[in-house]
Amino acid sequence: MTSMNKTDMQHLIAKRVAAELEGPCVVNLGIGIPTLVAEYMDAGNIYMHTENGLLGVTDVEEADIDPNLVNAGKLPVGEAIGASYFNSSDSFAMIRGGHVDVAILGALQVDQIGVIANWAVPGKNIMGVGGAMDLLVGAKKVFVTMSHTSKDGSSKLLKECTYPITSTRSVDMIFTELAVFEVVDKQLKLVELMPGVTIEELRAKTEADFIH
Amino acid sequence: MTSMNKTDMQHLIAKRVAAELEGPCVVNLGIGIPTLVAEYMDAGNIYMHTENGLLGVTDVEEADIDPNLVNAGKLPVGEAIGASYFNSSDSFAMIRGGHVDVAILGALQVDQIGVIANWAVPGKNIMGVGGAMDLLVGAKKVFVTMSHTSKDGSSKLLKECTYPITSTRSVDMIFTELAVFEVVDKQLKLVELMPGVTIEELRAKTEADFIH
Amino acid sequence: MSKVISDIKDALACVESGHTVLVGGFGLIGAPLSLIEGLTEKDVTDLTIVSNNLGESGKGLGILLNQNKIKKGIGSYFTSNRDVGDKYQKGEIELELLPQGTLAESLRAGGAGLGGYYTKTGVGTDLAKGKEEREIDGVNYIFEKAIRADVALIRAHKADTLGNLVYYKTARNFNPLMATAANKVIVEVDEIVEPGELNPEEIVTPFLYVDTIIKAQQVLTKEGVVNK
Amino acid sequence: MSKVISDIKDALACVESGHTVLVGGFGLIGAPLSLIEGLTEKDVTDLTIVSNNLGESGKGLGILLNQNKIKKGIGSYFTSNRDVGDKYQKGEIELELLPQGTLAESLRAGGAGLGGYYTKTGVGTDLAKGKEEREIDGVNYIFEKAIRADVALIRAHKADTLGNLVYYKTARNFNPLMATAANKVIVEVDEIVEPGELNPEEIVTPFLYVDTIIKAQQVLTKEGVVNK
Repeated sequence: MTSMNKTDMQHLIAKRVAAELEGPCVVNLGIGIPTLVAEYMDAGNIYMHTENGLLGVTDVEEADIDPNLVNAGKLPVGEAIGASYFNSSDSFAMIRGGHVDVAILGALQVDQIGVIANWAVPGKNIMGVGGAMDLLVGAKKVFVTMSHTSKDGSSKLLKECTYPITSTRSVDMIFTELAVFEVVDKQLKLVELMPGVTIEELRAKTEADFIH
Repeated sequence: MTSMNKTDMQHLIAKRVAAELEGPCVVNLGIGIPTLVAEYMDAGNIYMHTENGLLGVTDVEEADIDPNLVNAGKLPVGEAIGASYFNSSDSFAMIRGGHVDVAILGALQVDQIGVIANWAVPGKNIMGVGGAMDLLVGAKKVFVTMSHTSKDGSSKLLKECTYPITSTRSVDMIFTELAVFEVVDKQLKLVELMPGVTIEELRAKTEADFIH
Repeated sequence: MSKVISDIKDALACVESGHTVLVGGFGLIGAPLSLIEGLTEKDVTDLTIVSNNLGESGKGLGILLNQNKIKKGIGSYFTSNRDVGDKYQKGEIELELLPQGTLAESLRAGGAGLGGYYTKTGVGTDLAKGKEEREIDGVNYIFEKAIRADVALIRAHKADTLGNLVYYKTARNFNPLMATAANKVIVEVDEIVEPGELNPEEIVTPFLYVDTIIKAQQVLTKEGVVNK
Repeated sequence: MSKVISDIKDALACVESGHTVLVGGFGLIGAPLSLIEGLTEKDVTDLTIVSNNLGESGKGLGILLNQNKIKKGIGSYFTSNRDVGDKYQKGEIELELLPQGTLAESLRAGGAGLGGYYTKTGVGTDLAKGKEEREIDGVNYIFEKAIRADVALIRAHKADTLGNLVYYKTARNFNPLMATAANKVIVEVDEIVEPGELNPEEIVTPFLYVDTIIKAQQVLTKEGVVNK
């Protein structure tokens, strides 16, 4: 793979995830790369849920920003036609109760059965979890987006997570700038290499076992 | 006590209960005598809750009857100024969570610590309970209204209930056509005799022990 | 594919023998009268019906009962239909009686992905028999399990074509809860409108809960149930 | 006696040292900014604050934190205020971290008179440590206790003088839940109207939950928090 700046890499991943979404469906987008997915989705057929209490999230023009209308990242958003507002327990009832089709989340680590760690780092105070654990147990499908490696070049797809896990549930798909994986029978299965990536490069940069 | 027809007796009790209600408060009225209490209440200061999903119940004129606007007895009611509608779980959250000030209920039997039986008769199929048990555990105060004796003349205030109890919670006050009792420290305490009733008559018609 | 369907038979295609079916309403108020009638015309059996009552004698769910299609009833007030007692006496139907607040709460728990909860309601009564009791902070509670079902048949006032719902007065009752607690949710409504016509702050049931929408063919009036 | 009060000091008279206080909002959105400021000016200590976050560094609940008035924080995302970590490191504050859905559900359970409930959320993670695990119908859940408090400070959009409340867009969040789960509920609102002006079908918090109403003196705008 040729080197790529961070923004391009994130957009590459976001675009690939968007291609995986088949409407009509309800999608919850996490903070970071997942937010970018909205730019590439079929907005007429895919509805966005945000856990702070809105089904039917859209982009908002600068001029229309309302400080009391935000997403889970506290960023300004707009209201789609057919949108509805609800309180936090009703919102998480939707998530936990299995009524959200897809959650797209970032992760710090993924292990080789698809379990992720995305809320805490050992040695640091455990200070925030937000809705991550609820989304993991509740969404019908969970897609993970992340850079394939850490800043030091080490693989974020590991044999076993060294950070505290977010849930015992395996995610369904993993999208990085190098490859797309599905989790099948508690195994990572390579679905495709991203443009310009060789299987050798992927193997070199991946600690986790995977099949293809 | 001079003999009295059933309707007069029910109204006598209902009027006496109404005098005990101090607004502002939220009251849930059961079926039977409790329904009549509404006729004697200070409607400007006492708000009625019905467990099928309305806070702010009023009377309704024949001409204004709406088949989709009823109380827990499925009788047509009206909507007070400041009323609100909610679903059944929100309605019982209000009841169970201690947000309703007074529940006024009928009873089949009351024992001498104030525990009531009002939902089932031994030997018959146990077929219905409705909101009775929820109101008993949840309302801040529970007032019971009933005729003092059964059709056969036997006391409905018993040393112990012979019918299945509705809750282990003691009610707060009991109103019959003969007397008004308070439950204090798990004892029935006579508050007053109804007009024309003597203490001897009350004792003769009451199996339960009471103090005064 | 549109959620709006015109034929009740098509709407009820997903109901199969042996299914657990939630049916909204408090008596006839807020009950999905057209869908219930549709069910009486469908060849299904061994249903478990979760509803506050099982209709009245020979009316609504009462017809289904008399057709021997109901294996079990879960509700809070079967007293409204004397046929239920007769069937129960003959061992032709199982019944599970729950306090009304427990019925509502168990449906909500099912819809919200909870396994169960502890309620004060019923502690020390015959309805607590066989249920786990537990003291929490000095108060006694019993454990109640969440309820989930295969299908929910509910009634709302208006739907937009996406499936957002609003209700009407005390016809709301169990309907919004049942909308959350079944694999398939079929709603009959008085009126179908375009997305955007319902105020986002007023929508009671967001569209992600609703699978199928039909226009109600029966309406409750002062004079009783009438065909539209 | 009217529920509408004009002086924030009077509104907060019921808050005492050692109290558990629910504070609405998701960050600053829907937070009772005027009541929080009132609390920073009140001489109370040893508070347990239940809120999604503890404000930001030196802002909102962050001021209360820096005044050492908070003994314990219960929330889902303290990361938004770096001072919380520093205080925690020094042992100056206790923290209880809950998943956001669990925080919301525990408040609802407290308001609904439930003792606790079983949720899938958190099973097998560090946040489940010390919590009872239970299998129900083949699925693992953990037990979470209901939350109740002495006082709730919340924000709504409009109140009528009876205390009925409606909210505004995503400023709704935890506020309606907190309104149900405290002995005293104090709400600040943008606008106070007469009974009858709010549509009975749209009221989110019925008046029986609300004790005291004040007009908000601080408003969140695009430019940040401004005094009215």
